[in-house]
Amino acid sequence: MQYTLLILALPLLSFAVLGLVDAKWKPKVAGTIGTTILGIITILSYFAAWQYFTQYKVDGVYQKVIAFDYEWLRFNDLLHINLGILLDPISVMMMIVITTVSFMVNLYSLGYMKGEKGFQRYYAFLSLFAFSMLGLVMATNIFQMYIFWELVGVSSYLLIGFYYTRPAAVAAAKKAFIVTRFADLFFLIGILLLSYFTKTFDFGILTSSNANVFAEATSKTFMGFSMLSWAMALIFIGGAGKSAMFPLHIWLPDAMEGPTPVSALIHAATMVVAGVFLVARLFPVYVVFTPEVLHGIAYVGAFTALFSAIIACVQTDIKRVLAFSTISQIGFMMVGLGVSGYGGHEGVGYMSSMFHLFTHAFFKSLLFLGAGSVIHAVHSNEMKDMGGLRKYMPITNWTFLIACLAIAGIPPFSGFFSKDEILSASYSFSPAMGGIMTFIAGLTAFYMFRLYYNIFWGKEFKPATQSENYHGHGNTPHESPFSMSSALVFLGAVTCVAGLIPFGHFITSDGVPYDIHINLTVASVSIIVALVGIIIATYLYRKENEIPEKLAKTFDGFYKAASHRFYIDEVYLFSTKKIIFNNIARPIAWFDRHVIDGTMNGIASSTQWVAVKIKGFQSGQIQQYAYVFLLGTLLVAALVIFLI
Amino acid sequence: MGDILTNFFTGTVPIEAYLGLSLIMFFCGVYGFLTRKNMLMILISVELMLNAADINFAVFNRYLYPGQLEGFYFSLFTIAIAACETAVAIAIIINIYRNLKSVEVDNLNQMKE
Amino acid sequence: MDYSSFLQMHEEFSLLGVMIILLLYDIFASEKYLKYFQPIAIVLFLVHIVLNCVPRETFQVSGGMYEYLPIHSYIKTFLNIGTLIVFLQAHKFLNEDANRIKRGEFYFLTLSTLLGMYFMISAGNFLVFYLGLETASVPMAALVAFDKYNNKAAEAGAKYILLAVFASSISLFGISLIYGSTGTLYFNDLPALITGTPLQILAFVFFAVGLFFKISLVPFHLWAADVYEGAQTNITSYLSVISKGSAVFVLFTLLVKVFASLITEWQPILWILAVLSITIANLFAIRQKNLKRFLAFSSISQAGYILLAIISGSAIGMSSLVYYVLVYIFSNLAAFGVISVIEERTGKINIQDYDGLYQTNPNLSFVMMLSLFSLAGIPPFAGFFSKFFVFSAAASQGFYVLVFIALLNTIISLYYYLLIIKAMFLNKSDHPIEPIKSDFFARVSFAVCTLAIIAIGFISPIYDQIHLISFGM
Amino acid sequence: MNFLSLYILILVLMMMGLFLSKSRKQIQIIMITGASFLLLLSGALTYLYLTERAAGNTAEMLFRADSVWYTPFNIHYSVGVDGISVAMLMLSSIIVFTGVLVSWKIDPMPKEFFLWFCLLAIGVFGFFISIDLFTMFMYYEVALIPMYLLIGVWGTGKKEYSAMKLTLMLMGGSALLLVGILGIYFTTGGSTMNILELSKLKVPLEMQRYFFPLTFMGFGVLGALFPFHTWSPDGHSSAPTAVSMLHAGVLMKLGGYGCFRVAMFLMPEAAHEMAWIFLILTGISVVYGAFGAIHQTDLKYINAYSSVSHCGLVLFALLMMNQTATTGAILQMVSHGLITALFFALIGMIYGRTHTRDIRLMGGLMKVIPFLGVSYVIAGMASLGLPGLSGFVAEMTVFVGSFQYADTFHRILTIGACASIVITTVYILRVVGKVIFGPMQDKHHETLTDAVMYERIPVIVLTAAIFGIGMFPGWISSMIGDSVLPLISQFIR
Repeated sequence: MQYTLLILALPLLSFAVLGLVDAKWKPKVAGTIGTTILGIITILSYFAAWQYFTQYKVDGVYQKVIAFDYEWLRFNDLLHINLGILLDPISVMMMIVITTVSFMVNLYSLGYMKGEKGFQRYYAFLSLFAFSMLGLVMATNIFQMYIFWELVGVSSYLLIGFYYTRPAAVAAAKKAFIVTRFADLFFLIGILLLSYFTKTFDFGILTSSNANVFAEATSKTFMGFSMLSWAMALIFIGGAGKSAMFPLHIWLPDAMEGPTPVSALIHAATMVVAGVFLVARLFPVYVVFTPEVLHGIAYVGAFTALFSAIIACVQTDIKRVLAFSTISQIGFMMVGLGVSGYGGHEGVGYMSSMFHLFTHAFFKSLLFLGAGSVIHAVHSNEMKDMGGLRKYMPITNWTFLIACLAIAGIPPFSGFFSKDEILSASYSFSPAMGGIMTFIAGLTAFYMFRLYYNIFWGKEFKPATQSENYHGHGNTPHESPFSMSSALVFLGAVTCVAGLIPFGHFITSDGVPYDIHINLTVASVSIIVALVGIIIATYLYRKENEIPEKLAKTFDGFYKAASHRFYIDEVYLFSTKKIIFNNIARPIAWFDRHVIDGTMNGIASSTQWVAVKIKGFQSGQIQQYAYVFLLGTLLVAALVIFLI
Repeated sequence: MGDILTNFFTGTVPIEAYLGLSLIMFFCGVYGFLTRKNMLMILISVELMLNAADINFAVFNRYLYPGQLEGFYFSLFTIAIAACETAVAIAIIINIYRNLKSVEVDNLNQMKE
Repeated sequence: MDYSSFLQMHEEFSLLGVMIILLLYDIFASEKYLKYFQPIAIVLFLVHIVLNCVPRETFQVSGGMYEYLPIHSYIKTFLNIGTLIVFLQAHKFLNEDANRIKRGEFYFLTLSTLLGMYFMISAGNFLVFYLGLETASVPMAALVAFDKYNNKAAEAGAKYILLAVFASSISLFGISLIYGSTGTLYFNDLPALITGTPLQILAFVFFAVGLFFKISLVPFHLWAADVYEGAQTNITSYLSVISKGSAVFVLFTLLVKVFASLITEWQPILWILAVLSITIANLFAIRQKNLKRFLAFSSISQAGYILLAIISGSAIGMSSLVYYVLVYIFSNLAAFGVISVIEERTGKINIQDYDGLYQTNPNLSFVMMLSLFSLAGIPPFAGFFSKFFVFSAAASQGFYVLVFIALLNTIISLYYYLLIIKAMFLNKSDHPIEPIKSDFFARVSFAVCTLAIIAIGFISPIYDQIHLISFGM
Repeated sequence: MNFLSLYILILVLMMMGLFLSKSRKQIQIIMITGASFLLLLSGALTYLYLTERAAGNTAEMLFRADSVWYTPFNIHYSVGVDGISVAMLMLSSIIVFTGVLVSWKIDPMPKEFFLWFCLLAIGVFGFFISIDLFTMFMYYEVALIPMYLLIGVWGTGKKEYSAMKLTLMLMGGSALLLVGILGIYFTTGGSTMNILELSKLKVPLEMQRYFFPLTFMGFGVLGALFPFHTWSPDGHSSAPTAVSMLHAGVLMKLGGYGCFRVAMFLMPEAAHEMAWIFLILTGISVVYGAFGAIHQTDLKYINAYSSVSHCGLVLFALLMMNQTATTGAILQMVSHGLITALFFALIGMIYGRTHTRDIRLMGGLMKVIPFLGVSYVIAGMASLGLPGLSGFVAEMTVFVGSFQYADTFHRILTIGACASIVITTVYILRVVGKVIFGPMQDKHHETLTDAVMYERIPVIVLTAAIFGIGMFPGWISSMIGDSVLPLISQFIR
């Protein structure tokens, strides 16, 4: 399946071409090239997926296929970075997700970004992102993954900072990059640690569940945990950074400063789930050798999911609501992985997590694109500038509603199926976990519908209050152009049907197909909870009324804390600005200038000082000269006679 | 005490006496060089030092190495050289006198540090 | 006694011949021919150099009073070359109206000091050595006070003669004690008789300070700066280069030939003096405003570096010393040449007068820069090689700490050399020295020096030859 | 005549040509021709080297030439290259070439500038082709002195102070170094100055204990070893662009190269014994330099501190003393050389337009000078170790190599060094965010013009090299790695 190399090469080519020609080509040409290439690789990846799932099943198990392999950099006899293409169920699944969503976003952006300065650059970056993300999921070894991991980080940086003249965008881009890079540091150390003990980067060896490979790593312990646990925990921190797990989630809400399609692509559907993908990729290691880390992942995921769901309930910026919702949903995926066992029914968590990743990618990008469409129409991100838009933008309204229903977990939309599996896996892990997750699912339904009503229902739209964020030309909102709405419609369609895919036939923890059985108890509970959430939201927000404000007043402290995102950003700001910048960097700069440099200057000036002090020797008096002369003679004589 | 007196008048003078003399002369010269303010006096002090060395040569030759003449010759040459030095020195001192109207050594401190 | 052996003293006789011819020419030539005096003097001297530059077999004259070694040819030739350069640079100075009448004296005095140095170098007996020493220093005093209407020159002359006599009398006293304790003054006989009794050590120290004075090592250096400042620049350069060069060579030969058995005594002495000289001279040099004083202190510290070669007491030390002297001659004379040219024309001698010199006089600045870099020991200039060899000589005997201290001092020395370079190249001045056209002779000297500074280091045969011969020392 | 000597010959010819040249045009022609020849020569050398190796020549050094220079001290003019030197020569010629273009319109006194520039280049090239201790040291010092005038005359800011400080501190380094070199020479019996032969002899261990630190620190000063790095921020910020490039790009590498080739190679036992001290110092360098850079506001200062950090990483990796780390160190030298040269070139060009280097006074330059802006972002990304650019390859090799020790000491240091990449990210993004992105700070900047042709070429060349190594690191990594092996075996024996 060497042709899969094209899937990687084409976007890179597109990036190189578009990046180099930059403004020399017309925006339309650049956009067309970018979109076309994405279209081609989408088709290619569908074809590859079809070929893979039909041809590479041996003895009922999906094989890992190395479609391409090239030794890129050799460190020593054992360790070398290869660049290659690994095809296995999850990478093929990711490939489909990435290419599809990318293609949709490219298409959508043709309309959304029309007239923006730097349109060509935007498409170049989108291609770069597609390249890096595909490289990430197809990585044959953990170091290749790290390479593309960094590359997606930088594409994210470039895209968030696309409006580079806006300080907020630049700051957000910087924050995103630094936070994820901070996490990547742990990832890197984890890789180093892992590779030191296992002498390999290769996923094929790492995920073979071969105890010999990890013998050394498991036998050595540090602070009560085996080295392997440390390595895997560190690697997870890397994943947590990218996937915005608490407490490394702070960059994601800010990342919404980027163009909305970018948020849809990178910060909802693809890049942010890289952490989930990473854990899934190394799942055999986690589940067999370091279950304690895996449980930790589950707890982190659950907490993050709860935490961000609460915050999402009170945010007023629609993209931030979606961002926190994303964090929360990724928490779900992490929980799915964390509670999973290995193989068969035990491994349902793994399967459901992947399934949720899959469905979430579509409905969340749909939500973002819908939100983008709204923003495009009203030129504002704030809920207070919206309301009653259903009349003006019917397509957006309907697709948004579908997505909301999907994320709330209402059958038959896709979200229901995947979320339900996660819930049942959680229940089988521990009832408490299941309960919490069900509660969060209810919260999800509530805040999504709060969002939905605030945008499309509620108070009537008044164009006067718009803020001139992007363009400054705004009349009555109107439905988006065809390129945008077609993407919405397509994604909406996918959202409707994706849940019906027999996912377990393709992706399971051990590669053996498995039939999904919907646990009716869990399903009915979750549906009821979701409906309750929706009903409360309907009650509160469908029409403009006083209740939400009253509620906010009643829980004043909590409300404030939640709307300030529980002050996590402030904590970070404090620790970076106050502690690191003021108490480390500034003292070091001072130390360097005054102590070290001062020492060097001090040596020089003390030399000068001595030079001034001894000038009296040269008095100009012959007799004093003779005196010194004589003294010198006698001293020298005394020295050699008596001392030596 | 008696012996010394007797020797002093009748016997040979011991070498120590000559060496003592030359040492005293030498350090008188040094002392003079370091303390006198008149340049001519300084010059004379230097002559004392040179002559102290001359005495040494002569005495060593006479007392320790009587078969040789090296020391004596050395003294002779030294005397000649001392004369040359004095001549040049006095010429320069005269020059200084011409310029400064003084031969006080303290005035020679235009250049220092 | 075979008087024909005296005739083997080619160098001395040839120099004496040059002196006498010049003297007679100066006295008897008519005004018409006198204007050719300087060219003739230079040509004659050049002939003298060429005739005497080839080393011969070792020989002794007068029962060992005078002893010739092949290396002497080299050191004498190097001193000759230095003197020639001084003559070339002094051309303008001697053609001034006030000095024209005295130029015969200048040559005669200079050459007699050179003759004294010859005898010092080739001496085989303390008597000859002492005579040479005095012949080298007494006319020097006259030279220092050459300009008789100049207060400073007179003061410098007085300082020089008085202190020189003071030093030489101490030295003489030392020689007398050596004679007293050994009974001989022949260098060849002395090593067997010097056994290291306290008296001999004392005698040695007394004797050696006379040479230390000439080399101007700290603390016997105090005269140097004043005398250098007071004397006319060309004479200063002669004093600082030729006189010093001969003295270090002689110190070395005496130490290894005569006082070899006192090596445990003189090595620590030299160690201390080297450290003192380099460090203190450097510290003084930092604050000097007057370039001549500045170079005085710089040359004191250079003398300290030369001690590193002497302290090794080995053949490597000897060859690196001679090589160092050779390089030092060119480097220092180039610097003094520039200073003298500028002083002759403008009377400016302070470092800040040199601000912006490069803008007006690029060539002079260039020569000055080369010489300063060479003095600082910066490659690819000759000074780097000579310094390296000197350090090697010391290191070969295990004096790593000394080498280290000396090297640390090169930082200070680089600092003050850079101060001048900074003045010339970096600083801006409202009244820079106007463009100067130097005379032909000076330019020849600059060309020679520049060429030598650049090329000597790369032409390894020069060092190899010196090394070959110094093994026969 | 060995063709390695062509490096020196070309430069000497260039200097002669400059002496004779009359107009700026002639100077430019001489310089660009000569620099192109150097570049071609390096390309040819790399090709010949690789073919020679591929043909199975396993000699430690290729293209050897050896002629006696000073017999008494066994000083030879001895040249030869292995993969490490080839990489460094390639780097040097790229930077010399770009440096010439960057100073295309240097003012005043272009002739003198380029004369000194050539002398500096002679020092650099000579150092890398030499395998004789003496000539190495000589070239090392040759490279130091032109700096004074180059910074002093053509620099900016407090140039005189910086130039003096830089020169004196580096001279101090070479003072330490010379003692070390003499020590090595004489304690091995004073029979050879050739490092290959010296490596077969043995410096007695008790002497190594003195001379190793001296030699290492001597070279370390030039390699910006903490706490001897303070010349770097001042020096680099005051120097004219091309000189900053050459200095940070190549000259600082002389330090690392020397530490490895001389100090560690010839005195492996002491290196083993004392590595921990210097590991701590270099570890401090890495983190400290990065933190130092965070607080700066002058573009060149930021880059200078960043150089301290990155060059610290070079020494750090060398001291890890295994093949991977050492290969990484050499790669890091090459990579940092290219990146920092690009940085300085860009800073120079930006400064030439905005007349300020204070990041607080600039902003949104991407809008008016997109070419420079994009290039700056690329340089920044390379510096913070983005995959696909050379910095990543080098840093990862270093980290993987450094991690091959099981003990806590090495591991903690390595993790600390890894942490520097985060700090690097912070200061790089801070600058990029403030200067290149963001709103316009100064109205006057709105009329700036983007880079012209002679400015674009060096940027493109450097960027291409950075990308080249970053994307296809295999050949250079294996070229270096193979050459490192015989040197490393010295430590293992």
